[in-house]
Parts: sequence; structure tokens; C-alpha cells
Amino acid sequence: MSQKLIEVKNLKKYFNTQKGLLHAVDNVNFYIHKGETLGLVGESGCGKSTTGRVLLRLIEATSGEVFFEGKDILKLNSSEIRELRKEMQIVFQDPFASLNPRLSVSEIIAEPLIVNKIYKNKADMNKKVQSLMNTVGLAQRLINTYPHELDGGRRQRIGIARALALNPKFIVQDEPVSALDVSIQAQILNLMADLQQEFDLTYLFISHDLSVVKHVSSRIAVMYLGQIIELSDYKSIFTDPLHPYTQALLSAIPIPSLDIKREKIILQGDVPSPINPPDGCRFYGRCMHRKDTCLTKTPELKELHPERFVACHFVHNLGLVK
Amino acid sequence: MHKYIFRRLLMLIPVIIGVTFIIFTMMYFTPGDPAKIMLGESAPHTEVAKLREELGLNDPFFVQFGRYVKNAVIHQDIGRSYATKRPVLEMIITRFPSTLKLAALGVLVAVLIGIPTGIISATKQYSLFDNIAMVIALLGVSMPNFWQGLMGILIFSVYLGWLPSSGFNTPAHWILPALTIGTSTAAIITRMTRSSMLEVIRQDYIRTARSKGQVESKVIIRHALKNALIPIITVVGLQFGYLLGGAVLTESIFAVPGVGRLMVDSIKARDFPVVQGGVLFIAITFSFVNLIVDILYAFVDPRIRSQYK
Amino acid sequence: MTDQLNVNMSNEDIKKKSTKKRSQYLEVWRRLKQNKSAMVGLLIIIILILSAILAPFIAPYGIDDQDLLNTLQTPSKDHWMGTDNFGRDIFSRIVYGSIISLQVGFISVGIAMIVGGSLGAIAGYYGGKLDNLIMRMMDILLAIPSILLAISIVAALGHGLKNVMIAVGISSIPSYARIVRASVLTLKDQEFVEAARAVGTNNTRIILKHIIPNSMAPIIVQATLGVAGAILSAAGLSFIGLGIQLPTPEWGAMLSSGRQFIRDYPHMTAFPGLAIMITIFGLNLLGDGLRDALDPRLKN
Amino acid sequence: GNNQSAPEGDSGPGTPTDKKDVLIVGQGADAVSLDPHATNDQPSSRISKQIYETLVTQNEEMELQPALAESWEPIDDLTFEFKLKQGVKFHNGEPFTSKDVKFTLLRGLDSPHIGHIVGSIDPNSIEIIDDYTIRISTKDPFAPLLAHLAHTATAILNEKAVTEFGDDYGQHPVGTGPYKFDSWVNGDRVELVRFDDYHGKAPAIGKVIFRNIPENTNRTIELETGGIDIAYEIPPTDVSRVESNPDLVLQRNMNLSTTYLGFNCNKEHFKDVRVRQAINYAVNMEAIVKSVYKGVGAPSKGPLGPNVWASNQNLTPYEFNVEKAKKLMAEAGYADGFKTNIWTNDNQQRMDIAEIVQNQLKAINIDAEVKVVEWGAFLDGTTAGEHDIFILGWVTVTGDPDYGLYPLFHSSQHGAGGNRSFYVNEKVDALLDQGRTSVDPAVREKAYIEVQQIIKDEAPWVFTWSGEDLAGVRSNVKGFKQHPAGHHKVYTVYFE
Amino acid sequence: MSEEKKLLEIKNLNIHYITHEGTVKAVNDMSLELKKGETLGLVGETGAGKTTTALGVMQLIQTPPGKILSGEIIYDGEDLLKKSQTELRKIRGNKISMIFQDPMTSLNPVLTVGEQIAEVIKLHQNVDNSQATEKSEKMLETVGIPKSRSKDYPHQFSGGMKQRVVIAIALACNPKLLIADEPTTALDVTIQAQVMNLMNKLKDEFNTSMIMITHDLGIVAEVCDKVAIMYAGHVVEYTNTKNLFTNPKHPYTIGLFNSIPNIKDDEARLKPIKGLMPDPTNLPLGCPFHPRCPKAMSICSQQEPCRTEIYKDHFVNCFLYENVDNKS
Ligand SMILES: Nc1ncnc2c1ncn2[C@@H]1O[C@H](COP(=O)(O)OP(=O)(O)OP(=O)(O)O)[C@@H](O)[C@H]1O
Ligand SMILES: Nc1ncnc2c1ncn2[C@@H]1O[C@H](COP(=O)(O)OP(=O)(O)OP(=O)(O)O)[C@@H](O)[C@H]1O
Ligand SMILES: [Mg+2]
Ligand SMILES: [Mg+2]
Repeated sequence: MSQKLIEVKNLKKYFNTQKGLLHAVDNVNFYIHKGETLGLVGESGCGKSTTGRVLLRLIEATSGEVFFEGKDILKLNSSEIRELRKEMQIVFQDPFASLNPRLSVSEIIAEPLIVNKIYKNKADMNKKVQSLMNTVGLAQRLINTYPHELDGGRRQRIGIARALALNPKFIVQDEPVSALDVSIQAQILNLMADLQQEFDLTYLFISHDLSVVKHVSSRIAVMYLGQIIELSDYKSIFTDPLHPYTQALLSAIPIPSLDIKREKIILQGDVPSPINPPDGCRFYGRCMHRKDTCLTKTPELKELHPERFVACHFVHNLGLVK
Repeated sequence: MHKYIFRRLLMLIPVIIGVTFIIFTMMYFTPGDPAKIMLGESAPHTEVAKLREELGLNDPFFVQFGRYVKNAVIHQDIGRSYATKRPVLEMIITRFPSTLKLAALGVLVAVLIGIPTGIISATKQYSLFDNIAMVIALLGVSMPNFWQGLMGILIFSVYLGWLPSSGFNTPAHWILPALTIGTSTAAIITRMTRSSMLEVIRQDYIRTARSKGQVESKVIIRHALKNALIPIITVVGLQFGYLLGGAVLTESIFAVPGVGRLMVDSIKARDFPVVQGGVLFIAITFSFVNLIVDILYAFVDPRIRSQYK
Repeated sequence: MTDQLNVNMSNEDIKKKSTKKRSQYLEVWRRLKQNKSAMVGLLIIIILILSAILAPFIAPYGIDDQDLLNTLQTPSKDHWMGTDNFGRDIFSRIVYGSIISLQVGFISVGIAMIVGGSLGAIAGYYGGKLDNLIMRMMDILLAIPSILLAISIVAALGHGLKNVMIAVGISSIPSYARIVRASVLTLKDQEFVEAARAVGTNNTRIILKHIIPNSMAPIIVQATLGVAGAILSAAGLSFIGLGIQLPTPEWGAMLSSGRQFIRDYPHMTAFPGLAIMITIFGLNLLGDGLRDALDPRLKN
Repeated sequence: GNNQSAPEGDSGPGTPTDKKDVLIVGQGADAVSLDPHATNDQPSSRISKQIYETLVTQNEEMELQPALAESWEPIDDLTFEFKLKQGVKFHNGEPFTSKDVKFTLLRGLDSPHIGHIVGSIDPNSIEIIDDYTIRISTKDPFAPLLAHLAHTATAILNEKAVTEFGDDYGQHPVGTGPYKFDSWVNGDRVELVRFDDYHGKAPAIGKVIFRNIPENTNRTIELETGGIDIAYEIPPTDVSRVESNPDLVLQRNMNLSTTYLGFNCNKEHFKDVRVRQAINYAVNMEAIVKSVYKGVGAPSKGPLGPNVWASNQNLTPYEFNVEKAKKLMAEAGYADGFKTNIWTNDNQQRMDIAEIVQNQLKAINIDAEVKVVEWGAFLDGTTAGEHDIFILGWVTVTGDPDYGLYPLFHSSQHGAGGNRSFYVNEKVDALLDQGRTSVDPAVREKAYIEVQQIIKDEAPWVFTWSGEDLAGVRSNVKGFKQHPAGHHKVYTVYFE
Repeated sequence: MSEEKKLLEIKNLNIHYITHEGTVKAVNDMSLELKKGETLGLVGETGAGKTTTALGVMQLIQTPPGKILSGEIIYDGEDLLKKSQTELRKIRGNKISMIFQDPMTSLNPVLTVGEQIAEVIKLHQNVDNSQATEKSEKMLETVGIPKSRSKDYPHQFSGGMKQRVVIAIALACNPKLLIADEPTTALDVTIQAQVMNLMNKLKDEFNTSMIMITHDLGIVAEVCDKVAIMYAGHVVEYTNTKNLFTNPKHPYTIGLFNSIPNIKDDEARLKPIKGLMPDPTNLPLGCPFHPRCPKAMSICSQQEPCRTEIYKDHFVNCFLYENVDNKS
């Protein structure tokens, strides 16, 4: 468990927009152990997907380093990236938008095999497609159907089969279940857990649904406005959140149970714009513990205990840490 | 907003340069010698050569182009017509009012017919009115303009004697050409209005308006129409822009002294300076119309307004 | 391991679906079939195409059977649409003319679609400077009056079907470039394109296999309407004397040569005019129907 | 300035007019320039004719008459002396003197546009004797000089006005004619008003408007509806309509124009006179003219129109005889015909002719492709001799056979000069030279009659059509008479 | 349940969408009731018919393709289905208001938020323009937006603020009944908490009854007094919130609870409901849930179960309970 498959250092991704420089990912550091699932949660637009995409070099980082099995993949040239694609894959949020509506199920799953010229003959390839469909629980009969004829759960299975086609070691799961109904969501989550076991996969699991993230992850990173503000094993985040934002986030989740009556932390205000964000703590405007220092000094993500990271100036002072 | 307009105008420069160069090249390499055309079938070689010399047509391509650009930039002079010897700018400017009037009236007619028809068609989708309106609109698009114009003259000038058949100097003269242009443009506008309205009335905020208890007519006018206006403005602008380039066929049928006919005549006569100036003028008016359309967008849609700042 | 149960579940459901239509195009076709006016349009076009193909069997006379003794006859049993100023049978010429007009329409649209479409796809997909360059070029092309373009082409290459098609085709390149570019712009940020890139697909394949097929809807619509426009443009060119080679029975040319007789022998313009109108009417009906059928939002 | 005129006759039908003092003339194109030296197009000349005067003039019967020159006499083979009319004023108030004549001719000689009209004059020999006497010499003997001086292109300008307006003179014409220029709405109309100091008979109508109505059908309609008083160039299809309308009068006059089908004698097939003759036999020109021109004008009998002086109307035409044609083709070795092309510009009648000729040539196995070529390219191509057969027209404006034959058949005029059939015949050249240089009308006439016979026999052309001018006139318009050269006087017109 | 005055009573409501693809039976034989001040949760997965029910009450079903086939919607003693459009317009936005699912698209992008709130006030209250503007500004402040922003356009607001504007519109005329169609689904958790908090406050303040449509059982637990669970157009279980959470009865309801990852305890695997939602145009015969039901019996595929009251105020549509004695 201790071997780091991915290590991200000072990763930045800024977008040039009409209104200014958008700090989508701003100095992010984390690593993922081989075989584990790192959950990444945060509110809409905080930079989760961007992080995932930069990791796969689907978009180019502004600066920083991403090590995959020890080599910095941000320095690879385009043919090396192509090789990398076999190792790292992604499953997208929207099972409808992520499948080309003009291609049939088998064509979609075969695409990675074709473009990477994995098989010389068609029969072998078809066999592989069939076995992939079996793996993700898609009936053979669907081989010639088109995405729009299928429901969301099956579509997401196609996306997963496509990601598995090249036998990757690492898969970014970008909100793979948030478009699905709860009953289907559970099916897909179970499938992904099974695949992880079977193929020894490592996941970066992106979601804004904390209960889902908690269910699948070994460790969880909480993002706010382009930065990771807390990172820890899944238990401590829930039992013992340190960052004021994490606390608010957790308290805000509606829990489907009548027993637990919690005091909710209702934050004031909205998530500020990521365009030219001010110095200092980005949570400042909504934080109930804010102090003047927070306005000027950006808190670093510090390792309080082993594997327990938080970015807040006042974790100790607030008595938040036991 | 000012900045935005300024930036847009700045973007005109490469287009103008490109247009100038391309037209120049095209005219240069298109067969047909302006001197020969001007002198006609009876001109002796010597005279043709003399005229070519006079017009500077014997110079190499880049010398001619350079001279043109130099005069245009330094002396703000885009030359004189080979044929009439008039300043090109003056020729275009005297022709422009008719073209502008024709375009504006045509578009006005089109808008007055097209938008209400489109709205009713959309709100009563698949009704009898909708079907009839669509058939008429389609016929409007399908009818060749010049045919429609000739028919109009025959009916309204010759048989009924209500309207003059050609010329463009009194309001009575404007009616037929404006209708000719207007009806075919109306068809396009009707169709655009209809599909744009259809799209808008399916939007959630229309449902919101209804859920407030708003009456249907107000839902359509106040909530739907303004949102549907953007694509409508776009086609209106586009059509207006095209028409400002001169509706050649309509102009020649109704003997309207417009830019379109000037262009065709000049092209046929290889009157390079006029063609060159005319195309530039058209390109610039077109860009201005586009700019106005974009500014109108901003008036209609606050989202676009905020982008221009 | 996985929830095999799901797979077996609602089998009937899937069977029903998979025995149903396979591709989206069939789906579109099904929707189109329900649109009566589109079907009328399609029928018109089919009849035209058939009459174009079968012209030698349908037309009672040849295209250039002159009879200077029987000029300008009004419609009769022998000449359903009368004869023209050379005594030729107008009906036969219209039947033969459908080949020409359809050819003008389809080929010039084809030219515009291929050239404009490729330019638009490249501009939209690669963006940046290339996009700017291509689109400014399109602006310039748009600024050049199509008549100038036509005259230049006709003057340089001569009169004739081919050159009219080139002229009309070139002048409508910008509109295709714009449409394709717009739809490529929306498509290229779609997740399925990103997914293709994620599995290592190169740009050419992405454009050809993933983007172009998905941007067909607006192109098809524009093309059907464009065919109509092209036929009208060609007719307009004939009107200012830049038409097709004589004695080719192009409808626009027939219309414009009948113009001098419009007061005494309106049948000479009425029939070709009507032919143009019906064709364009049909194409527009079809185009509108396709627009509705291809746009899932308008479906209900 | 067009606003005040609008209610007077231009606002469409139904406008009451008490006393009509505006004459509106519709023609098919706008004038290009009213500087006679800057252009040579018919619409411009038609307007210039009312503004300017020439030294001599030709009446509607093509007889020479005094105009600004009261009298003239030949001094020698090369020189004429003109006595000028006194007390003539230009529109700008300047008096007319021989200085203006010299200035005008020199300026004209400089202009490429009218070289073919004034080219024969020797610029160094224009001699001012006194204010009202001037001598003009040609470089070589040039018999048709007087006819050329009657051409509107030699209208007399005023030096002061020309220098004053410079490049813009074309829009500010100043002449000595009965009407002076008032305003010009480009592309639409030119307006003229009566010149009160005119030295001749003052015109009856105060204002003349020349309107540009490009569509033929429309001109007739405008005439019918009263929008215009005179319509030039009534199309053949409207002849009966105008004739049968009691409000209108159709004036028909043969003019000086001819339309012809020419062979490019440089081309393989057409080097052989038998082929040219065969085509002459194979084409039923009679029928073509009837079908295309609907009885307007007449089939041509020879290269010159009937009202050109010394026109040979006694040539026996080639009859329509396909058998004979076939025989000639066979003799020439083309029994199986050949492929060729017919060039025409986009003039409707010429295209029609081409279409029928193409059809008729099938009978002798000639497969002709009709090439409708845009005017500019047509001139280029035919100058360069790219064509096989072509259709074109010619107007012998001066009414002198020299003008109607020399450019078209003299071997020095190949290509641009007018001889687009690239016809060469030494005998013809010699006779044409003789006709041009001899001052004896009898000698000239004989030469021209002979030339026409040779041309007919050698058949570089298929003679096609002699033109006729059709003007529609509202019946209250009197005093209008068409001029064979096309520039009709309107200052003699009055309303009844 | 019947002692207090009922504000709304839906009886045997059937709504279908008739399309080219087939007929969607979106709402089938639905009966529900709501008392003053009460909040009813309407829970179900996508396509269960929640929005259709709400639009049915508002009489805003798009026709065609939608059609209310039969049933009664009794509001304040009067059947809405029998009312004319003019009468309905007086009720809509005034006595019954609706908050739509997606705040991003529910506001008209070209009108200022102030105008949009003022519109509903002008429609139902006898006020002039300036009073309406004043009231709309007050309403904005009530939902926590400074009144200075009333001249702004929707695109200038964040998602949470837009939803608050929508709430302001809905509450502007103190409606007696508020229908909230997944009012927070499009929002982030922390923002959702803000909005829910606000809604609860306002509901208490105005003493409004509410139908809360959601697929989130967590929200139900927080705000609802009673709940109707919908599946494929049918209400399958209908009871108060306490019963639902402590003693769910219908196999679908139970399956739903099992599918949700539990934030409290760890579990290795979820226990999803097998299979998928049926094709809405082609619902299975019998109980619509039977193909997915782990306890399906042969009767389930033949007959539709009736509503059975297994305890007081606890209704289930399932054959498992049909023969159980009501009292037990
Ligand atoms: N291509 C782009 N150009 C400009 N800005 C972008 C681009 N992609 C993303 N952004 C911006 O970057 C920020 C982070 O976006 P990202 O998609 O990573 O967020 P996210 O956490 O995945 O949000 P969500 O939960 O909504 O998916 C957002 O503000 C977004 O608007
Ligand atoms: N305008 C319509 N035309 C045709 N079918 C419709 C229409 N609106 C809804 N439906 C169908 O009616 C059924 C119920 O839809 P409804 O919108 O009420 O579901 P819902 O429970 O609100 O779902 P969601 O959670 O997705 O909002 C669905 O099968 C839907 O496809
Ligand atoms: Mg995301
Ligand atoms: Mg819904």
C-alpha cells in the first residue's frame, strides 16, 4: 500500500478567459498509493475535473510536476503520451456526453484498441471487445446498439469498458455516478469496486457527493477554489474534520435518517470567483473563524500527523486538533 | 462598449487589406481588357495601347497594386472610374441612398410581415394558420425575385395602373421594389422567427411565467419574444447587409440606380477602380451592419451586454 | 462478480429496442416520416430525380428540336407547356432541365460543403491563429460579391455548367465554413471527444470519425436549403447573361430568355418559373423537416 | 435637381399636367460621360447631341448640312477651309470662335476613344485664319472627312470650360447646343434645360430628361403608362403592342447597323472558301431573322446597310440550299463535317441566332458549340483570333462606306481594329484604299460596289441583319424623327 | 387524518403523455392529501412522475402531448380541473406557487430579477408600479439578497442566489401552497443547506403548506412531515416520515434505502435494486416494480396491487401486504 503510483507536486492550471486569469488548479500537492482510491471532493467549479485532466495530460498544466511511477509525465512528448494512455484512463461524469452517439457499443469499446493498433486481426479484437463487455456486465446482444438506445447505467458501463480496454493501472473517475439514479449508482459503484480488486487498479475518484466518496475511498482530499484544503484517510475526515470548510461541508449533507439531529453549519455567502483570486485564504469570505492573517497569508497544506494534511492557519488555535 | 467597438473596427483592417488584394488580383487576372471594352469593337491597336498606357494598365501587377494602395492610404483617393472619369467614391455615394432605401424598406416590409406571422405560427404550431403561413413563406423563398418583380409590374403597373413601373424617386416608386424584396425576405424571417420562438417557448422560464398566472399574450410578447430576438436580429442583419451590397436583379428590373447595378456594370466593363472601391465599400458596410447587429444583441440580451465591457 | 442480474433484467425491453432501429439516422428517418410536409418535399425531389434520370423516356421531344414555323405556341395537346421562341417543346426542355438544375444544385453545394466544411472543421478544431486566418479569409470571400466571383470565373473559364457550379459553389463556401466551425466548436469540448483523445486517438481521426459525423445535422439542413439557393443563384446568373451553355435547357436560362416574351407569351416564363418554384419548395420542405427531425429538442 | 421635376411627369400615371414642358426620354443605359472625347457609346452620344454641335451635320437623310460651320470648301486634296457661324455662344457665355475648333480637334486627337473618327487629321496643320475661319488638313487624302466631322465625337468644346473642370468635365459639359446640362443622377437620369442664348431656333420644350431604364419590357411599359414620352429601342416583341396602342406611335427607321456571322479565316476549316459558302447556303437567314427579330429590320444583303452611301443592294444572296451546301462541303473534303464553335456575347438576339445556326448546321454535319462569352472576354478572344465563328454587329455611324468596310475587311485591321474574321484579300485592300483616298465620289462608289461583290463571293461573313431603330412615342409628341446614326435630335420636339 | 381541514386533495389522478413513441403513463391513479402547514415529500427516481404531478396541480401540463385523463385536484374545496383558464390564472402564483428544479433556466435571462418578482406582484395584487418594485425589493431582502441588486440580471447571480430569486417569486404573494420541484438538486451542498434553511424559515413565517419533490431521502428526513414514494407513475408507499424511516414496507422503498451509501457506518458493498426503471411507454403488467422485486410472486405480474393501509396512515401498494390485517 505504501508505494506511490502518482505524485503531484505544485500543480497549477490557469485558464486564460475574457475576464482574466482563471486559477482552476492552484498549487496542488498530493500522491496516490498503488491500489488505493483517493477521493476528491469539493463544490462545483473548484477544479476537480481540471486536476484529473491535467494528470492525464488531456489538458496541459501551467506548471508543476506529475510523477507516474517515478517519471514526470508533464515532460513527455506526444508519442510518449500515447504510450502513457495505455497506463492511465478516465471515466467521465456524463455517460451520455462521453459516448459518441454515432458509434455503436462495440465501436466505442474497440476505439482504443484500434487507434493503439493493439490487435492485428479483427477476430482477436472482437474477442477482446466481447470479453470487456462481459467484464463490465454488458450483454453481448448489445454489441450493435447505439448509446441513445441504452439507459444511463449501461452507458456508464460502456465508458468503463472503454477505459479498461488498454489494461490501465490508473483510472480517473470523474463523477462517474453523479448522473445516475441512486439504484443504478449502487450497481456501478459495486462494479468499480470489483474491478479494482480484480485488476489491481488505482483510482482517483472525483465526486461532490460525500457519502459516495466516503464509500469508495481510502483517503479523501477536499478541494476549495483550486486548492486542496484537507487530505486524510476517509475515517478521520468524517469523524474529525479539521478545516472549517470541511466541517461545514459535512454538516450540510442531508442524512437520510431521523435519529441523527445535527447542528448544521450554514455558511454565509457564495463561492467566490476563481478569476484572479485574492491572496490569503480563499475560504476567508465564508469562514466563521476568520482572522486578519487569513486575508494576507495563504495557508499551506501541512502534514499535521502522518497522512493527515490540512491547510488552515488556525487548526491548532481553534482547538480543532485533539 | 467603446473599447469593444474600437476593437471591432480594428479588425476591419486585415479584411480591408485582404479584400483589396484579392479583388485586385482577381480583376488583374480576369480576361477582358478595360481599354478594349471601353473603345469597343472598332478600336485600332494603337488606340488600345494608348489608352492602356493612359490608364497605367501596362505596369506590372505589383506596381499597379502599390500605386493603388499608396493613393488610397496617403491621399485617401481610391481613384476615378476608367469609363466615366468620376471619382469612385462619389459614384458609390450617389448610388448608395437608393440602395439603402431599397434595403431598408425591403427589410421593413419583411419584418412587418415576418415577425408577427412567425410568432403566430409558433404559438399555434401545426395549426391551419401555421401550415398556410409556412406554405406562403416557402413560396416566397422559392419564387425567383426577378420573376416576382416582373409579375408585380405587370399586375400593378400595367393591368391595374396603380403604381409606376420603374424608377425610384417618389414613394410610389418604392412600393413594388420594396415588396419584391420584402416578400422573399419576409419568408426567411418568418421561418426564423417561428423556429426561434418554438425553441424559446419550450424553455423553463416560460413555464415560470405561466406559473405566475401571467396571461398568454404577455407570456409570448414579454417573455418569449425578447429571448427569441437574437437569431431574428441576426437574419435581419444578414439580409440587410446583403441588400446593401445591392439587389442587382431587383434594381435592374425596376430601374433603381443602386450600388448593385453599378457593380455589375463596372465588373462587366472591367472598370477596376469602381469594382475595387465598390467591393471595399460593400465589405465595410457589411461589417458595420454586423457591428450594429452585435450592438443590438447587447441591447436585447444583458448577458451579451456584459461581455462587451 | 458484477451484478449479472442487471444484465438479464428487462431483457424484453432490450430486445424490443434492439430489434428496433439501429442507427440514429434511422431514428431521424422515422421522425421525418411522420412529418407530412417533409414527405411531400421528399416526394417532389424524388419525382424530380426520377424525371431527370428517365428524361429520354418521359420527354416527347428532344432538347433542341427547333421548329421555326411553330414558335411560341401556347400549351396544347402536342405541346403540354407550349413551345418557345425556337418552336421547341417546353415540357421536354423542362424535363431535361431537371438534370441540369439538380446537378447545379447538388454539385455546387457539394463543392461548398466539402471545401467550406473542411475549412470550418480545421478552423474550429485547431482554433487560435489558424482559426483566425481561415475565418478572416471567409470574411473576405463573403465580402466579394458573388456576381463578381461569377463573372471572373465565367470570364476566365468560359460559360458552361461546370463553371456556373464552381462560381455558385465558391460563393457559398463561407456559410458552410461557419456552420461547421460553430458545430465543431461546441463538439470539440464534448466529453466524447475528450474520451477519444484519452484513449490515444489522433486529431485527424477525431475530426473525421468523431466530430464530422456529429456535426452533420446542421450541414444537412443547410445543404438541402443550399441546393435550393444554388438553383436560384444559377437562375440569377442566367438572368444577367452568365448562364449555361446553349442550348442546354437550364431552367434559369429558360426563364430569362422567356423574359422578353413575358407579356405576350407568359407560358414561356411561367413553366420554368414554376419548375424552379416547385423544386425549391420541395427542398425547403424537406430541409425544414430534416431540421425538426434532427433536432431532438423539437421532438415531441 | 430631380425633385422639382418629379411631379411633372415622372410620378407615375394619373398625375394631372396642365402644360407639359418636360420631355422624358427612356433609353437602355445611362450615359458614361458627356465629354465627347472620353467615350464613344450610344447613350452618351444621344445626350451630347442635344448639348453640343459639330461643324457640319448630317440630317436624317444622311445629307451633309452646315452647323457651326456656315460653309466649307476644299483647298486641295488634303485641306478644307471652314467659315464659322458668328454670334454663337457657349453655355458658359463664352463666344464660339475658331480657337475652340482647333482646341477641340487637338484634344480629340489625343483621346484614344475617338481616334477612329479624327485619326486622319494632321494635328500640325490645323490653321486658324481668323476668328471665324479655319483650315483643317488630313495626313493623307481622306474622302470621308466631312462625314467624320459630323460625328458627335467631334462636337466643339469650349477651352475655358474644359480646363476649368479638368477631370470632371464629363459631368459638366458645355456646348453650343439648344439644351444645356442641368443635372445628372448617376445611373438614373440626366436632365437638360433649354439654353436661352441658343443661336438657332429655340426648342419648344423647356426641359428634357433622359432616363435610364435597362429592362426592355419596362421601357415599353413606362411608355404605355405615360411615365416617359419617348422610348428608344423598343424590343421586337413589343412592336405590335405599341403599334396597336392609340396613345402611342411607333417610329421605324432602318439604321446604319448590321449584324453578321463572321468566320475566322485563319482557322483550318474556314480558310477554304467552299466551307464558308457552304455555311452560307446551309443557314436559313431569312427564317432566323424572322424568328429572332420578329420582322424588325431586314435580312442583310451585303456588308453595308441599305442607307449607307454606295451600299450594294443588288448582290444576289446565297439561297437556303442544304444540298448545295453539302456538295460544297464534300468538295472541300468535309462531307462528314467537323467540329467548330460559335462565339457570341451575351446579347439575347445574338445568342438566339447562335442557337438556331448551331441547330441548322447539324444538317451539313457541322457540330458547332455555342460559346456565350462575356463581353470583355469576347473582345479579348476575338482580337486574339481564338474563335472559329463569331457573331457581332457594326454601326456605320458616318454613313460612309469607308467606315463600314475598311475596319472590317482591310487586312491592316486584323483583330482589335475590327477585322475579326482575319480576312485577307489584296484586291479588297486596294479597293478600300482607293475608296478612302479618292475625292471623286464616282470613283469611290465604283470601288465600293466592287468590294462588296468580292466580299459576298468570298464569304468571310454570313450577312445577317440590317438593323432598324424602333422608337415608341406618345401620340402627343410631335416633331420627333429618328436619325439613322442613332443620335436622335429631341430639340425639334414639341407637345400637341 | 381527516379531522383537520385539507388544503389539497388529489383523487385518482391519471396523467398521460401521448407521443409518437407511445403513451407514457406518467401518473397513475394517484391519491394524496395535504393539510394546512404540512409538508409532503414526493420521492422517486428519474421519470417516476414527480414533476408531472406538480405540473398537474398547477394545470401547466404541456398539451399536447400531456393530458389529464381523469381524477380530481381539490384545492380549498374546489376542483381545479373544473376551473377556467382565467380562474386558474388567479390561483397560479397567488394561492399556489411553484419552484422549479433548475434555477439556471427558470429565470428569464433578459429581464431583471426585480422585474420578474414585481411581475407576479402586479398580477395578483392591486398595486402600482412603484409599489410593486418596492415590494419586490423587500422580497429580495427577505431571501437574503440586498435590494440594490434588483436591477441585475439573472446571469449576474450565482446558482444559489438565482434559486433564492425563484423562491422570492414563488413566495411573493404569500401562497397557501408551495410546490418545490427538486429546488436544490442543481446546487452544491453548502449552498443547498443555505437554501433549504431559508425555505424552512419562510415556510414557517408564511405558514405555507408545501409539496417537496426530491429524490434525496436526506432532504425528506429533514423537512417532510409525510412522504409519498413514487415508482413509474405509481405511489407505492405513502406514510408519515417517521414510519418511512423506521419501518419502510414496500420492497422498492427498502431497496432505495439499501442503495444509498451510508455515511455513518462502513459497508463493503451496497445492496442495489437489481435491474432498471421500465420503459415508460411500456410498463409491465401488474405491479410495475415486479420485474425488479426480490419478493415478487406470481400474482405480481398479473394484477396491480391496491393501496393497503397496513397501519394507521401507512399505505403500501404491494401484494405482500394486501391480505395482512389492517390492524395488526
Ligand atoms: N477549458 C476551460 N477554459 C476556461 N475555464 C475552464 C475550462 N475548464 C474549466 N474551467 C474553469 O475552471 C474551474 C474548475 O473547473 P473544473 O471543471 O475543474 O471544476 P469541477 O470541480 O470539476 O466542477 P464540477 O463539479 O462542476 O464538475 C471552473 O471555474 C471552470 O469554469
Ligand atoms: N413533455 C413530455 N412529453 C413526453 N413525455 C414526457 C413529457 N414530460 C415528461 N414525460 C415523461 O413522463 C414521465 C414522468 O416524467 P416526470 O418529469 O414527471 O418525472 P420526474 O419524476 O419529475 O423525473 P426527474 O426526477 O427526472 O425530474 C417520464 O417518463 C417522462 O419521460
Ligand atoms: Mg467536473
Ligand atoms: Mg422532474
